[in-house]
Amino acid sequence: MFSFKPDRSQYPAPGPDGKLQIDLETGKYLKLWQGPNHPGITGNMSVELTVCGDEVVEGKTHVGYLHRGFEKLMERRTFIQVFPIVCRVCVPEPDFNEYCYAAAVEDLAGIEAPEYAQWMRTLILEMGRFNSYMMFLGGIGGALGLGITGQWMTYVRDLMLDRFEELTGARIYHMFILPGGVRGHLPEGFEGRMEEVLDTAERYLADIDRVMFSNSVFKTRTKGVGVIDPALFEPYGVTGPNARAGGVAKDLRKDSPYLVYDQLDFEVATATDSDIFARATVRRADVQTSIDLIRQILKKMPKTGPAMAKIPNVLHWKIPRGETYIKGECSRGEYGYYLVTDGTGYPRRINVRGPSYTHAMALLEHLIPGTNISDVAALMVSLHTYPPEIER
Amino acid sequence: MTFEWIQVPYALATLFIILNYGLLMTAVVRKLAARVGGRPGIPVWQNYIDLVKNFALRSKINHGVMYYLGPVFRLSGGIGLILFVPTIYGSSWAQNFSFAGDLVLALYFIFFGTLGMALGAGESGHPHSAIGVSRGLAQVTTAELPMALAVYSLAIQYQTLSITEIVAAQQGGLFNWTLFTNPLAVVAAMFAFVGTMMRSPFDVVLAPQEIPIGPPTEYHSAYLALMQTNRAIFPIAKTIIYMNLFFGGAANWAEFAIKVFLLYMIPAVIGVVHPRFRVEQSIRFFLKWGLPVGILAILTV
Amino acid sequence: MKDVDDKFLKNLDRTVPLREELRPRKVTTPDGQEIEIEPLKDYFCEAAPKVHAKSYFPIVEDFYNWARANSLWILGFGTGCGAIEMRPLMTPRFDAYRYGIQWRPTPRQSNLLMISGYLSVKTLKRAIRAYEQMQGPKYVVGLGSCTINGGMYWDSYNTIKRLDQYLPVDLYIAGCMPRPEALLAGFMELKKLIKAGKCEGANKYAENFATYKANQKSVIKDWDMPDYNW
Amino acid sequence: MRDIHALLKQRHRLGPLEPRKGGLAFVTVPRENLRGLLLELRDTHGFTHLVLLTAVDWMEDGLFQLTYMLNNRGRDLTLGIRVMIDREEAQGDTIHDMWPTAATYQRELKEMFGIDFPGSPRLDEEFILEGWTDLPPYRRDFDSLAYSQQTYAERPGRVTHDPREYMKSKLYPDGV
Repeated sequence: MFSFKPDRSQYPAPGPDGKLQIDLETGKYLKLWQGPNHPGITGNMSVELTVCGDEVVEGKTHVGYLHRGFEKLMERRTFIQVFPIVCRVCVPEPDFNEYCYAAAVEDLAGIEAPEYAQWMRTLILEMGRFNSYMMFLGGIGGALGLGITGQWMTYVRDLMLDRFEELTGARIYHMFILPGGVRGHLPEGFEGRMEEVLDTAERYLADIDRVMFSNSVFKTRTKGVGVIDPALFEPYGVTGPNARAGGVAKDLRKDSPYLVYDQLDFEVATATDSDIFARATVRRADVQTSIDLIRQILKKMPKTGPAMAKIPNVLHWKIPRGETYIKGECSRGEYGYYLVTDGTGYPRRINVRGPSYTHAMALLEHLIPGTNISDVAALMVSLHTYPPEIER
Repeated sequence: MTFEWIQVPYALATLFIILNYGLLMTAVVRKLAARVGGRPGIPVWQNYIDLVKNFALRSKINHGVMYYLGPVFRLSGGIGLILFVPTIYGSSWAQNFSFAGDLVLALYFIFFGTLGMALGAGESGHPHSAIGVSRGLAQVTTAELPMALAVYSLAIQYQTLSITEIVAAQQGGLFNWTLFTNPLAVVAAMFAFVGTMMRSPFDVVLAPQEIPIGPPTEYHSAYLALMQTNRAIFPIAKTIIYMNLFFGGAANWAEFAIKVFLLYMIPAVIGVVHPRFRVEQSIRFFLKWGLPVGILAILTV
Repeated sequence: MKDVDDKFLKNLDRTVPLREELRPRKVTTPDGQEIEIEPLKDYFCEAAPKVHAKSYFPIVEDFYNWARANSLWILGFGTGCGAIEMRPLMTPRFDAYRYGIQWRPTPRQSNLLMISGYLSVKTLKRAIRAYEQMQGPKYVVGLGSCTINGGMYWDSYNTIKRLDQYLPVDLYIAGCMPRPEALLAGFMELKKLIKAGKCEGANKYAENFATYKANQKSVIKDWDMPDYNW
Repeated sequence: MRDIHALLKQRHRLGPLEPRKGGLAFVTVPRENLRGLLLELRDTHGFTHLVLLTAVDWMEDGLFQLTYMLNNRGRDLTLGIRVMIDREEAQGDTIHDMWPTAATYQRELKEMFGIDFPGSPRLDEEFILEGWTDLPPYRRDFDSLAYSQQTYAERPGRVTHDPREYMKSKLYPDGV
């Protein structure tokens, strides 16, 4: 009925080097900085937008506001001293760093973590994944002005953090998975209390279904917006839920089972549209998978057993020369640690492969041109990026 | 219309009551949103403290004359609206300065604040302000369209442009309200009401996630305090107009408080559970739903 | 503490040139006029902050301080990992709104800058800018051990070690990272300080402006601020 | 993995295959053959996913090792391709035309290691650091602690212990 198609003939033409010819002094374009201090940005990063009217013609991601030089600091620490700082690489889901680092060290040092530790690690990772998805579901509502989902989801996340606290003694940085195993056993009555949390979570998620996913305004805002062409998945290194939303059932938990995922029973959720709505629904389904997995793990895991394998004296721990790459499916995609040792007591090089690295940089810059300013925040949240793992 | 000096303190008293009522209502609405989220929320007197705090800030930065006048225009829009609208029907002192054609003036004042804000925010020079203002003007223009049509419809129905006379015509029972005598006009006007109360799904003007709170981005200290005062007065004043035109007005302060509260809660409740529209989506929404209903209301009178 | 390690000497020769778009130049306006612009002068205020006196009557100042303490508007700028514990503060479990603490998206309207964790040099520049945009009296709270003495990033080449060298800090909350309960306790402590009239950070900053600027410039080498970067 | 290695070994002058557990293997290739190898792996053998691109500084040997990690989802194979380049004239070949996302990695390598990738887009723009004037920080000869001590003011009172000595004194206070 009313069609508001933007007039694209006014757009800047790409020059010979493929870059857009934008002359700010013509007054036709406006530079907008979103971030780092901006409520619509996921964490501490910024997007430099060039807008023409309400349409964005160019977007550049700027990161580095959280750079601490982790990969350098790790080279200066012994293998056990690295362990407390790895979790700081990614704040909202720190456990994956601990697991990847521990598994990489175990791989190179030839240590096998005991079975109980394997189950425990899977439990911790699923709990962390649940927390991360809670942040996402709150964030995507918040980015579109539906603050209530953020309130509910953060509350549920707090409940899960209580269970983390009970298990590990810390709310955010758990430092529970260390090379050789895990730090402890399940406390008495943990299963019952976890079941209460999961029940509450399911109740709140049903509310989210009603308020967010069946809300017509939410659908209007998200359907058909920010579509990633599935042909771009490989060139841009898209993994995890972002790829699953485009119909590609990529999930390392199924494709390349690690820990005890081959003994667990779960389905990989996919969607077809590859837009913001599809990415949100895939994550909503994944939360359910996570809840089911936590229940299964608590039922199937051995009740007792050693939590730690025997590791050498950490003060004299030298690992022979070698290199390895350990990967896993975190809530955002493929998370991996590339560890190189040179036979001394210090790692030669550790490289963290965070999924946000490709999602927030090359992919986001590719997706932003042509969107509305209003959609930039939702688009960024829907890619589920955490800046600390980009710059480390 | 005769003018008597006693009207001045009377009008100021009305203004004072409405200011306090508005400050409390704003807090109540925020408490409502907090309760839906499961929080206790701010104390109800928080707005007063915020006002005092903002007036008490020591430093202020001025970006120019219009920057200074922006909040002043905005506030005069709110106060002007109150002064020319009869608040309590039949009361000798809460009539304010209402006169035969006050409906037209009221419609003008509804728009006046937005225009003043546009000038002020433009002078502040912040790109987010400029974007917010252009969004705001575009959306308010289309959102007020159904309201204007509904007012025409009422003018035809009651053969007057005086709010007092429209209220008088609605007295004598529930079914004399415009709500029942001209329901289409009420529906059209309610579109405008929800659309201009700055709550979701039509709060793209402020949209913190896109353009950090839009037009007032650069406003601070006493300037912001002026705008906060207006944020308390203006929605109540607007609600009074709607109450007078469509819901039978109020014969005493208790009836006023209840009716305004209920009307005020409509956009608040809708806002809690909805995300926001993009600006062109909300424009489309008003043109698609509000405009035809408004035209129908005129045709069926 | 170890002595300074002088086997490695940092490079002092190179300086960062001013970015091209910030150099003075001639431009043609859309209507064909040719004007000279000097972005750093035109876009930024060069005036140093002023010391603002307290109210003349102590009772008025006490009343104002009471209002300031009960209406703390926090700038929602998550500078480090501590930002993740700010969100539970706004939500049901630890609702900080009931103490009059609110989040504002723009620095102009906020009074409290939370430095939530370590500050890399790049963020420090933005934090300083945000702080200078805020209106006095304004307060700074440093969160976590990394703002106090570097914490676990004591040997990092990109994070500062002492926040109070660069901004006037009113309160530190220790921990890595501080729990929400600790944050709430910190806010209560800050309120007490404000009510007692001890939080004069803005005036302190204005009085020692030269020192603060020298400290900031010794760390931030790329000292041109992009416009509207906050 | 062995079949692919055997197939490509002669043509691309591959080094010996170093398998690790779980479908992961590493192989060394001369710089001239890198592009052809990557293209063939991507187009013919299903290694379509560029997992990461990073560098390792072997300062003692005067070499940088560039690691291109490729993944074949269908067969669950991960191949790490090592390219040794000279540390003095550090220069690699850009692969941003094969994987656009590689441009980001190359920007990071340029900034953090000082490895040049001629032709890569926005290579000289600042990526993570801002106004950095010193050596590229990830090089081994850049001393992070010394730089930090010389640049940032420290709060007095911080004590650093050698972990070995400290533990000994805690565990055996009598000096046994």
